[in-house]
Amino acid sequence: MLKKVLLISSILLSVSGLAMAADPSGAETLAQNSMAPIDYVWVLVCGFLVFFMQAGFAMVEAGFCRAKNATNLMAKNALDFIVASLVFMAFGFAFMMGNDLGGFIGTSGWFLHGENYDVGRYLTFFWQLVFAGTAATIVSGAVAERLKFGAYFVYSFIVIAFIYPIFGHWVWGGGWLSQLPFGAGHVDFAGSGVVHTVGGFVALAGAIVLGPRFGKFGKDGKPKAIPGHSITLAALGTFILWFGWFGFNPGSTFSAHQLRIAVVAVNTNMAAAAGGAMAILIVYLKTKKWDVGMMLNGILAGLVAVTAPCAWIEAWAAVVIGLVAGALVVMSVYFWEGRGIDDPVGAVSVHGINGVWGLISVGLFADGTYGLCTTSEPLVRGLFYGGGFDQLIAQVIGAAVAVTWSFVLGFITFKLMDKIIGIRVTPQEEIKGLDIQEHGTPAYPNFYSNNN
Amino acid sequence: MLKKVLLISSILLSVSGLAMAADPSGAETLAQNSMAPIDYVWVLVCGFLVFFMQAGFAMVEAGFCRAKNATNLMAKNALDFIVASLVFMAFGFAFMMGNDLGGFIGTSGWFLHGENYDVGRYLTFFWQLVFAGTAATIVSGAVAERLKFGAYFVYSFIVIAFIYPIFGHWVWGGGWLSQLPFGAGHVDFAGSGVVHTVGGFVALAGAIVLGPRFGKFGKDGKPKAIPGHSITLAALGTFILWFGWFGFNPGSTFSAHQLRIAVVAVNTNMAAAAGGAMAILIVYLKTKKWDVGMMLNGILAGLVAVTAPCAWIEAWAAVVIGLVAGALVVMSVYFWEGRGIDDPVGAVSVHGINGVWGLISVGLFADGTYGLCTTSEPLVRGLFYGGGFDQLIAQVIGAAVAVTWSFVLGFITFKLMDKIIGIRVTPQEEIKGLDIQEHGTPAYPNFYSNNN
Amino acid sequence: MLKKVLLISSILLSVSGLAMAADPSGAETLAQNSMAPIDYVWVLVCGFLVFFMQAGFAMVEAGFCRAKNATNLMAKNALDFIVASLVFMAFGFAFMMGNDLGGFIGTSGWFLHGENYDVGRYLTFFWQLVFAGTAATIVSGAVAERLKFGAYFVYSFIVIAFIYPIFGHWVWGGGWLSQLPFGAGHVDFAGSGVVHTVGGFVALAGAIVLGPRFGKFGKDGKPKAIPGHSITLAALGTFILWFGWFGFNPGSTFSAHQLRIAVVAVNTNMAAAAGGAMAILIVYLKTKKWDVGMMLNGILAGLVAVTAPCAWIEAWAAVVIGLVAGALVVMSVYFWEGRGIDDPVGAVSVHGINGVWGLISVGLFADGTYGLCTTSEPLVRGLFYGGGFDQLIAQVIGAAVAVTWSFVLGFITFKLMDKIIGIRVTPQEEIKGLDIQEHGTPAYPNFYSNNN
Amino acid sequence: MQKIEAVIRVEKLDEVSEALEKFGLPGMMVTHIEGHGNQKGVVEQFRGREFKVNFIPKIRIEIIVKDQDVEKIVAEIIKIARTGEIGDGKIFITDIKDVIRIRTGEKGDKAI
Amino acid sequence: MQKIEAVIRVEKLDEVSEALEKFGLPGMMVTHIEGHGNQKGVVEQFRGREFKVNFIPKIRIEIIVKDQDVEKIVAEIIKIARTGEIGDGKIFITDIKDVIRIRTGEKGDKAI
Amino acid sequence: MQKIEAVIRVEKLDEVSEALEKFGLPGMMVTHIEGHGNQKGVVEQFRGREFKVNFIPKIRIEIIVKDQDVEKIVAEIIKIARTGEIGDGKIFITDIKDVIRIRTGEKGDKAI
Ligand SMILES: Nc1ncnc2c1ncn2[C@@H]1O[C@H](COP(=O)(O)OP(=O)(O)O)[C@@H](O)[C@H]1O
Ligand SMILES: Nc1ncnc2c1ncn2[C@@H]1O[C@H](COP(=O)(O)OP(=O)(O)O)[C@@H](O)[C@H]1O
Ligand SMILES: Nc1ncnc2c1ncn2[C@@H]1O[C@H](COP(=O)(O)OP(=O)(O)O)[C@@H](O)[C@H]1O
Repeated sequence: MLKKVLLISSILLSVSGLAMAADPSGAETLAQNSMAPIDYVWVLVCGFLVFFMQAGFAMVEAGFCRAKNATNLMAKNALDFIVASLVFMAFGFAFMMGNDLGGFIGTSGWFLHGENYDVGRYLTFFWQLVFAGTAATIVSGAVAERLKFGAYFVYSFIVIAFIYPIFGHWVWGGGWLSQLPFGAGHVDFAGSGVVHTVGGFVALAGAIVLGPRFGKFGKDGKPKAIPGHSITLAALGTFILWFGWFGFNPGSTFSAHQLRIAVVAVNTNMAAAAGGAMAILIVYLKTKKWDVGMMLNGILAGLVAVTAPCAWIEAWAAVVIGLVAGALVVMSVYFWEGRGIDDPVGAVSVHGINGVWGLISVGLFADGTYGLCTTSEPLVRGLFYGGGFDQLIAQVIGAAVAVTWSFVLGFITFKLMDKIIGIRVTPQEEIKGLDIQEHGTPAYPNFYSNNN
Repeated sequence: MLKKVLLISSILLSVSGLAMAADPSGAETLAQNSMAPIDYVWVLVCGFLVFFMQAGFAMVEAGFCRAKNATNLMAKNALDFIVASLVFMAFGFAFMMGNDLGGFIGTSGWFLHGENYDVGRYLTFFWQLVFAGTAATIVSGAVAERLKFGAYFVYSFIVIAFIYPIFGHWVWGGGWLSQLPFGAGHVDFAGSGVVHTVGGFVALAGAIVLGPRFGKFGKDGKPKAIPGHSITLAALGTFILWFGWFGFNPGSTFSAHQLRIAVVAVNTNMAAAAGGAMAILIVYLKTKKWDVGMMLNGILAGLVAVTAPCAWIEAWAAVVIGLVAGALVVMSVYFWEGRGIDDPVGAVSVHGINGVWGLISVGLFADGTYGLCTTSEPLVRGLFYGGGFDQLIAQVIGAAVAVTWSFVLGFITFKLMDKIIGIRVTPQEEIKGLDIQEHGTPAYPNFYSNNN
Repeated sequence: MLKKVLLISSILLSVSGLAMAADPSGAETLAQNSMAPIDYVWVLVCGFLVFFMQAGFAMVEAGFCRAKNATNLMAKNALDFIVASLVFMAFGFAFMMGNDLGGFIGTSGWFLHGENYDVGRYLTFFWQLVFAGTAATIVSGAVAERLKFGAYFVYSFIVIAFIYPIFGHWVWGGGWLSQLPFGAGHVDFAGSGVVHTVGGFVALAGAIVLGPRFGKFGKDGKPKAIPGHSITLAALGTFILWFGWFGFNPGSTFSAHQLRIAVVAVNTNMAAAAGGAMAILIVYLKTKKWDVGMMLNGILAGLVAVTAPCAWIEAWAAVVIGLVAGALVVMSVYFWEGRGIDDPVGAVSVHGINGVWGLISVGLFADGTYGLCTTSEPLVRGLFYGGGFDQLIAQVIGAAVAVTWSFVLGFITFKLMDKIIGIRVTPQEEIKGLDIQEHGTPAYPNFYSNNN
Repeated sequence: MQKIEAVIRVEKLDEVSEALEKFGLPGMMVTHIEGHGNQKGVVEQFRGREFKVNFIPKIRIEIIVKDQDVEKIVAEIIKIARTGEIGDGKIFITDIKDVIRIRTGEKGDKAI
Repeated sequence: MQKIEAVIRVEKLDEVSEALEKFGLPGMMVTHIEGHGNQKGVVEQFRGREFKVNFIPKIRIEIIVKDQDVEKIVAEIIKIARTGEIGDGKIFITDIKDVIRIRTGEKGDKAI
Repeated sequence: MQKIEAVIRVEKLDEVSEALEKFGLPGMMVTHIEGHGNQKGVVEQFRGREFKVNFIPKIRIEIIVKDQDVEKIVAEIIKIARTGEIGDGKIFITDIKDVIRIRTGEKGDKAI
């Protein structure tokens, strides 16, 4: 079943004119397709929004962590995009979107050189890069407040060079998962799996290998709260992410000629709202307080979950998917904490768990009105719309592979790093905060903080 | 006079192809109108910017209020968009943009279902939703630091389900105000009235019913300053709002084929600048200090005022409208304070008063070069451009209706809520701050604050 | 050599239809060019992003300065865009883009009036305005924490009315630099020179005339660190700037029909990443700490440097240009400090020095695949691609002129102001902070700060 | 000379300082402390997890007065700071050996 | 009655206050101070420029106790706050003339 | 042993601490307080509304020294902290009963 590959190729072709020799100026591409400008504008503007999610992640993570580690979180969030840019240009992009080798890996396009000096190819690179950067940055939240900065360099490199692009190739680069003989193959519209599940389960591996922060669990093993230093920043970050997600999901049509973008935008929004609503209500029932931190997590959970199905469902389904996501994120946060795993910002619950839920939800709610970035066959249809179990099976397989691949490789990466360079700062440094120890720069030197 | 309705319908038609059966994939819409993609991109991107204004409101309100209520303000600003999304999808959108019933209310499109599963319809919904969310969020500033969180849920519901969409129907949904037999009917390009006047006067009702914050007025009744906790956040929020307004106003053509968008963008910017300049200068003359808070209010006032006229005026008129707005906001802030009404962030002065000014300014400055989202007749022409008093009358009527409708319904809403569930936290809770009492989460636990 | 002028004019013509009489509604422009909407959307959306850079500058400057001056920095950053809007509309735009007089200055378009009431003209104005605002705001960082607010008004006026637009005319308005008889004339794609070098060297003049902040240099003349009050804000600001730069550079094609925008976007990103990487590594080698402040400066340095060449180079060249920029910014920061010049946020090093580097890099790396916002001749070709020294000479001349013009005029401006109105606050006011003295409003009244 | 050191509720500071002003209070130092006493802490929560905060923000005011003024100032503070609820705070009295005014070098009672 | 004023490391606060809790500690005032002693400061840096910070954040706890309780409380604090490294802090003891509970007006030992 | 408690201007802290350093100053505690004395407050404003702030940020330094060192340290502080303008601050001297170094358990003068 090569259909997905062919489809994607034909989209890329029509947009970028890759059939021709490299076209660095864009003149030939425009000559062949006079409607290309609107697609370029759409993809670029959406890509800019996705880039801006880096700021959102930085603010959410800093807000949910303590003031003494805020500089460190800024460093990490800037650095992972820097590493992503350089490494993805060098290898990652080639592994992900290069010429397919046996359904497993891409093999061309190193350093964006030669044939790749082409407007369409650069456009594709830009789009894939901002996604890769997102996957890398997800991890930083789960390993916050205790990972050595040097280890962050190495880990970012490995995620961007191998873990992310190879799995990405399987789903988006024409690899084997996209060609599963069930339904339309494993499908993931904007990356609940490719970006979020992968990021979330590498994050889980990191959190497990690192162990919990000093003081996160009492002597009795009971989890304690370690409040973050700024709800305002966390909320700002969530708004920025919500905003950026309007690039992430609708832009994933990679073409403005898919007017379905309007449906994608609405669905993205509805799931975010539903996720936030559900999360705050559940915690309210439990503690009689309106828990803002959890509401923010719920919003993000809804966004993550709807990322895979957003193009194939109706608005009410987005609401349902979001509500489930909101419930899942709350349960998941308690679940991991209950097992001694410390994820300071809830990255595993938001991205990992709800990434999986998003993939599966495609197999349930896809309503058969839309295809693989095209209005023509094969359309994606799930269980509730008469699609039978086929698509669901493809989704479950894809999800299982995403979880396994990212967790196992993530675990090996962190374990090896720990053996070789040591990944955790000393308890003394952790107590003082990474800002002074690793960076020499407290984030807020003019203010008195209790350094908790 | 059905002209406005017809015009708007024809625009929507050309964009969305509503004449056909529902088109969820967009294939037919594109086939009918090959230029639709650029309009979709324009409307969506502008809609994203309008969404981002939620972050701006959150930052401005938090910055202008005290640290002990910052979590609460984040909660409210996220929550109102959550409620807006869910409720507007369920009822609001149908009341506003559904099939007209007697010029008073829309009656179709519940839950975005059935015929509404259509790319053009979803696009319209998305656009109207981000506007509805703005109207709801305006109120939160005026009732800040003392409203119970539960009451916020209820109030948001009522504004989004009834107050906003019904008035919106009268102006934008083909209702009776748009068909007034004066000038081009009551016109409001991007919502000085529909969004800001309505939001601002519901806010006034809320502030009156709630009463002032503890400590806002001395025993002698003299107003006291209660400084906000972060000028930086307030300024950031203002920049975000200014940025988002470039979606709000230019996007309101609902079509990129209206090249007038360039004029709209310039006018939007000029009024903002003029409003800020006037406000800071006036306060400087009074106190010999360069008052940043008031300058930020002035910028927003200019933006609110130009929202109605922005498509029908020249740049110099935008400057004049902005200058007046900057003066109005300063006077209005002193006016309400002098009457014992406590509006912590100036929402009534910025949105309510300047919304009215914006509506009226159309009747003065509209220069007859542009029509109702179209370059053809009827063009909008005000008093200063030989349009006589006709348009002005239509504007004054619309403004009066907006003020009355929103204030009266807002007042009843808050009064009823107060009777039934009680809307104000206890003085003890107010002193401690809503963050700990309602949410259990101080916004900045690592920092020492004086809890004023 | 009129080619550049003609080319730019023909672009503007095709976009805006200036050949016709003024077209305020856009109807004729659209009739003449049915593809204009996509260009308008592209230019406007990119312009909005450039506007948003104002928020980025505000956050970076505030973050890198002390809490006691944060209100003042917010005031300045809002004010300079206000002044820019009003003054550029009145004079600046006419001087820059009006009918050319002897290659030296533009002479038409005052107050955006008459013939200028035209959609294409307004579009051009909007675009040029957001650039002018950027140039003005660069200076505020270098003169932070000690310049009187009144002086800021005057200086902003002079930069926007004369210094910026006249130089801008020479390069972008058809003036003499664009017609140099070397290579394609002096070229500056998106303003490394016009915006950043000019802003940066006016900043240098300001910093020199003002003298260093109290406490910046010890009695022995050794520079001391004065840490800024929020690394979080500085990082947020950098992310916002990076985001906004995707409007700044790609939007400078002024047309979406130049598919080269994809290449521009990628190059912009790669230089930012490379700049940040180089800066953090260099400082790490020196101090064994991962210096986040310098990394942020490095990112901005990369962005500034790539701004001139971004349309004419390949991605690997952008990486090289960024790496050099990252090294230059570090050396430059130490250099100026070593000479007793106090630039609190590094504006001179980021914008001034790297603006020059960006201009020169065109003469080295331009690869002859793209022309002056067009895919046709003359293509821009530098030394490393067989272009010989011609283009390099044009670039060096332009850079030298930019430095001289802006530094000399900046110096005269600040000196004169100092003589006439006095530009520096008293030492007592400086110690207490400008917030209370000039604005009456501490930025963070709820928090304890050490007022350092 | 003695030092009156009073721990009071945060919201009472303005009232207390206004009242003392009327006495021609010589001067005052205010610090924000975290107190722990009979008053129990608050339960806060973060991302769904509740926790107990044992320290409660309090205001400490310190006033150095002449021996003869101690009693009336203490009485005034008590009058205003008392609510009758647990957590009203305490007053501690200490002897001060000497006071010097930096500006003038005056010593003892004159420096107060 | 005496005041025990102990300067301790920031990270020792929780442990010390838990331990004292078990003694039925009457109350406590906590302030965040910046200390300067034998312990040398840290080198920080900002935008590539290093600088020395001479003051180190410390916690000061103040407890007013009856004369007979001083010794055991001091011993307990030392037990827990000691790490043996420079910077462990010091304890200062002062006489307190009187204590008054604002809520009840009780005085002396009863007010503690 | 005595405690020297000096309230000084915020901007004088660095100079004072440098000067005392030269005396071989044993140690020091610095707190940021809000003071109220002869010096009048500032007028601030927020969104066009002016208001008076009565408390002025001040620095308090506390130094425990041997009896024989009190005088010269007080003199030094005065020398440096004096500007002659209202608001220079005051110095309060108190007796200290005992000092214990946590790290070693040393007591009295040796612990200073
Ligand atoms: N023995 C003590 N030593 C030091 N501080 C004390 C002591 N007792 C009380 N305090 C301070 O006084 C505050 C109020 O005391 P608390 O016991 O809560 O009130 P009440 O005296 O009304 O029962 C405490 O938060 C604490 O800061
Ligand atoms: N003589 C003193 N006066 C005031 N405070 C002191 C004095 N000596 C020490 N301190 C305080 O105690 C803290 C710890 O003292 P330090 O000399 O660093 O430790 P150690 O006693 O273990 O050598 C200092 O940071 C300072 O706040
Ligand atoms: N009697 C006092 N008790 C407590 N603190 C005092 C007293 N007198 C002065 N202070 C402190 O000293 C600071 C400076 O005193 P002030 O009266 O303003 O200066 P001056 O002594 O030069 O007239 C005040 O802000 C206050 O914190």
